[in-house]
Amino acid sequence: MLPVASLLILVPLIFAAVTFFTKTKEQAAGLGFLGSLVTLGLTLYAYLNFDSSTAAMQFFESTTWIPSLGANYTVGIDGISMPLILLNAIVIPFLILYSWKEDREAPNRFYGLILTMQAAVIGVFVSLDFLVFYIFWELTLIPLFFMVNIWGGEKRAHASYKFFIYTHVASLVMLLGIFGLFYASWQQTGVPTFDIRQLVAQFQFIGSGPVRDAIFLSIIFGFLAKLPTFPFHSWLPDAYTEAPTAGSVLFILLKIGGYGLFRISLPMLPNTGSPDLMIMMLGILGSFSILYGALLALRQKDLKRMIAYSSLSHMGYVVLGSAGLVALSVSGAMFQQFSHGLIMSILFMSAGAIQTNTGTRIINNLGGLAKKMPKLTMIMMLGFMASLGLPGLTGFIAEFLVLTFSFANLPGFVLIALLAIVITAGYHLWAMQRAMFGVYNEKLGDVRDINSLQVFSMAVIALLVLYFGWNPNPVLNMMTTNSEAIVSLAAALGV
Amino acid sequence: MIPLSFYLGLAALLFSIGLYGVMTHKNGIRMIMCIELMLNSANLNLVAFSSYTDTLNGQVFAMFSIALAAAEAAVGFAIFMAIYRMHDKINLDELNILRW
Amino acid sequence: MSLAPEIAVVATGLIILLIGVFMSPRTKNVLGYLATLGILAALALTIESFGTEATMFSGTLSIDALSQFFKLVFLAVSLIVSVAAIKYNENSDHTEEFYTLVLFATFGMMVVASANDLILLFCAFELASLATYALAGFEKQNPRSLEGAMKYFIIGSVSAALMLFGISFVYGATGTTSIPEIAANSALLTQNPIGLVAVVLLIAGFGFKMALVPFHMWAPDTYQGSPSVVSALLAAGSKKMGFVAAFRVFIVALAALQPDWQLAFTILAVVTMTFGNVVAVAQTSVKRMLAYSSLAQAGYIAMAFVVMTPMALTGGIFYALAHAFMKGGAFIVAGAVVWMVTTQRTGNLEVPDHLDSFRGLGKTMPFAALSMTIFVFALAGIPPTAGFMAKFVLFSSTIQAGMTWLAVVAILNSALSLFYYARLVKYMYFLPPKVKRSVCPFHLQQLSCLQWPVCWLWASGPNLSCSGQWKQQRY
Amino acid sequence: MQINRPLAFIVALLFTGVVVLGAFGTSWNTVSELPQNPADQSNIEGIGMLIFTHYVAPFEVLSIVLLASLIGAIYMAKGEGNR
Repeated sequence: MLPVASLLILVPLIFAAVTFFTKTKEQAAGLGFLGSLVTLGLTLYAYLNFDSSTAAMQFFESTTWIPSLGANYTVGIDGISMPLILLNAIVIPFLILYSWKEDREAPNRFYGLILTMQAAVIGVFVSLDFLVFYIFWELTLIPLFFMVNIWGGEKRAHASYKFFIYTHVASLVMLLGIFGLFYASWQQTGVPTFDIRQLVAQFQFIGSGPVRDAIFLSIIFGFLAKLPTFPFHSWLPDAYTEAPTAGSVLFILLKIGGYGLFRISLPMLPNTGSPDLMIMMLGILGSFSILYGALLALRQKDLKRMIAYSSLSHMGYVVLGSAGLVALSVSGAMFQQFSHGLIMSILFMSAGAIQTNTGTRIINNLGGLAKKMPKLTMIMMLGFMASLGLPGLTGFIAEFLVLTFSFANLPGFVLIALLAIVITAGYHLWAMQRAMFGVYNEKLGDVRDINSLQVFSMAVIALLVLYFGWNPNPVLNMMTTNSEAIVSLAAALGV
Repeated sequence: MIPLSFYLGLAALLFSIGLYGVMTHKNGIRMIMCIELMLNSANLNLVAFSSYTDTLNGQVFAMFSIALAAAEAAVGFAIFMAIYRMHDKINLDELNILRW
Repeated sequence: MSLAPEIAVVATGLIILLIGVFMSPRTKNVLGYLATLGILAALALTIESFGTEATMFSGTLSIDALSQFFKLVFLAVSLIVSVAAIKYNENSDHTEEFYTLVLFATFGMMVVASANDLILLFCAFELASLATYALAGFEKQNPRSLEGAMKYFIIGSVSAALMLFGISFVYGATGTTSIPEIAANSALLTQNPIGLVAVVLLIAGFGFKMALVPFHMWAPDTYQGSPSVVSALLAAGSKKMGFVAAFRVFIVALAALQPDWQLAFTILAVVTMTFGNVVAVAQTSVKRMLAYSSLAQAGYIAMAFVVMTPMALTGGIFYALAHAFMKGGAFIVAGAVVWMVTTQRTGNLEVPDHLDSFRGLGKTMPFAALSMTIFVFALAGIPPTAGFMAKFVLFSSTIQAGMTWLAVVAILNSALSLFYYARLVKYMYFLPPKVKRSVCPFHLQQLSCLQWPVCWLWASGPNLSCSGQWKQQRY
Repeated sequence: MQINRPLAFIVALLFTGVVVLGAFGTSWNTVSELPQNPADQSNIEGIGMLIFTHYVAPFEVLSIVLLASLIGAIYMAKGEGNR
């Protein structure tokens, strides 16, 4: 058995380090692509050897690191992390292919940062020790900060700072919560440990309710701000919009907030001082994000910004599904993360292609692009359909699961979310209609269609959206196993 | 026999005079003199304690500190000499390229 | 022989002084390598004697885990400084003076780390101070350097006088200058008002060296004005000497007065970190900004005195180590930029370390920019750097001790500090350069490589356990 | 550093007050009688013994201090190279 979990961190990191030293664009892109292909291979190896019938950790490794603090280097993969690793490993090679022909300064740094980011995100997914987890968690900030700040749009400085400081502060609050958990458990057991699973299990033994609430809230705040969810989302539209296309896609692949929700917060939730209140809070945040994101997306004139808000709206399902606390709603939330990653990658790639090829991304300045860019239109149509939740595509399955199975516990919030579905359909169709169809806007001049590499990379992701829309089982099965484990814990406590 | 407290009071007074001088004087030489005053009032303390507790450590310490004060004054005067060469005065008010 | 590292350092200094007289400015460049060799030897000797415990010279000097650890810090700092200064002193006629002073200052710091008697502690403290006064003014044609030296000298001397005055009361009350005996005879100090007076005087005395607000006025000027290599020595070495002396005096000798000084350090720590960070935001001179950030870092380390749990002490000591490398490295990169600006006349000669000189450094001096990025991210406490590990241990220990408010203040400060560090990174990478690509001076390439590993976290494991030994001894 | 005189005066006065209060308010452990006989007061020998036995380490350090201050002072005070 290969030590897959460690290799998944190491391989992109090593390739990133080498990529930083390449000279030409081709070398950088080629090496980056090679690195991401090797990562994809490793992921597929892990996937094929993965046993979806158990919620236990697989590919488990553990090495002592700082004994005096009880910190170990512990990694492992289970059904919560596997789909997200898969998502990352699949999208990144195509992201590199997509960007291959673009001209930009310092391509070596560009591709190096993409791979660093991949390593950091996978590091968050596989680490089972809070210290390691937090280190990778913070490491994800740095490539994105540079990505936005170097290759971003006009307001990139503002956007990157806002993103950096906002989420860094949120992470620090989370760190406070981790400290609290760590010391409370140390006091409890007399043995220091940073092991995530042990600490989460120790959580219920902390004496006082308010302390448990404070720890839970400060930890979940870090996740919710990273996810992001209303009202902690204000960094999102700026960062997503100002980022270069690859940066936006990397933001989309940054599923660590939702992951933390499933891995850490949900198992802790039933043991908080007042679980019902917490569920209520998550329900409010989730449903309001859905509605608020949709409403704001409706009034955007900028295509990319619209997609960014639509992303906020979609992430609301993750929170709502988690709050549902039924096995299938939680699975739906997990699946939403997976499906959202695929769909939004297509959409951001399309928006990026429109911007580079036409020079604008203001919806009103576009029009009739279908004539000039038929290939792009095809793929983008599919992305939009998936995003608005058309049956047969991945988005539908996720949203269906979330809404149907959360209804039992949170009927009111589901109704709010249902309201948003109408709006979602509205702005998607409106944008599609304005930008792609109708009379061609002659002011745009002669617009070329996307190049073959871009077609290929986007088409592959689009096909995956179709495939998983018909047959979600390959990923859904492992999610269900784990969400049942989470939910049975809650059920045992009568929440 | 003079009580110990009298020595301590004198030392405290001398030290305060030195402190006041360092805070108000603008001339480098005077500042060094004030610093010497402070160090020496501490020496007075040490010697008084040494006498009154019948231990010799304090007097040894005072010896060392006299030597240290001399070394310190030497370095200080040298720095002021370098400043004097550059500005033709040691008026510290005029030295404000850097903010205090 | 447990004193071998000290002897090696002093002997190197003396040899450099002696043979430097007979050399021409050109051949004097060799002296830098000689000093480096001597320090390396001392480092090797220290590491080799790790774990030994000894008390010598009738108990005035004691070697224990704490002193060994700090000796390592001081030697590492002076190693960095002496390597960086090879380029700084190129073809200068005063190389031997520079290196002798650096080595003597290092010797003073090392003796402070192992001093077990207040007389020895004070003498060694003065040795380190006197040598650095002259070093701060080493560019005697540069009015800034002289002004920094002058301020450093005056305030340093006043602080020495305060310290001596405080020590005299401690001696008077206990009848001894030996640190363990003071701890054993502290009854008079605890029962009488004189104990409080002594604590106040000593805090003021050490506070100047540690640059705690309100005893900090010299620090920004001196750090900005001095040659950058000397700023690195001051910020990374001399300041740590203040801390190790304070560890000895307060935690060991005056342990009985803990409630008094604990309160004082609480106020000083909070005020220092907040003031340092807030003022640093407004700075346009990078060295001055680093100086204020250095205040803030001193505030973090002072938290160790506030919390006083074994965990916090470990964190404080470890932070001191990490800070020595981060801040030393940052000053040296700033020095490289100043060197480039002044030798190639490419920027603001009045304030050569202005933020504008760092514009586009990522293109003109990529290696320097990368090193600086690592150092400032470490200073900001972003993982995976040693700065993060140190903050992690230190801040978390305050929560363990139930002082959540202090942890919150520190963490907020830490977030605030990110603002000006990120601004520096922005200048280096995101603004267009004003000059063409330049050569990276100061042996910087090798030097930064030397420091990177320490700024990365895997250095933390052994260090934590090593400083843990000390805490067990004392408790 | 230059602060105005009244403030400096107040600071110095406060300082004196605090130290004098501390010193006078403390019951020091003192010997009951200082030696009156001049022969008993001579302590040169004792100091010499202490410096070369118990306090030899600070003495050695002091030698380095003097050397360092010598180097520093000579370097700083030398005139060459100045305007």
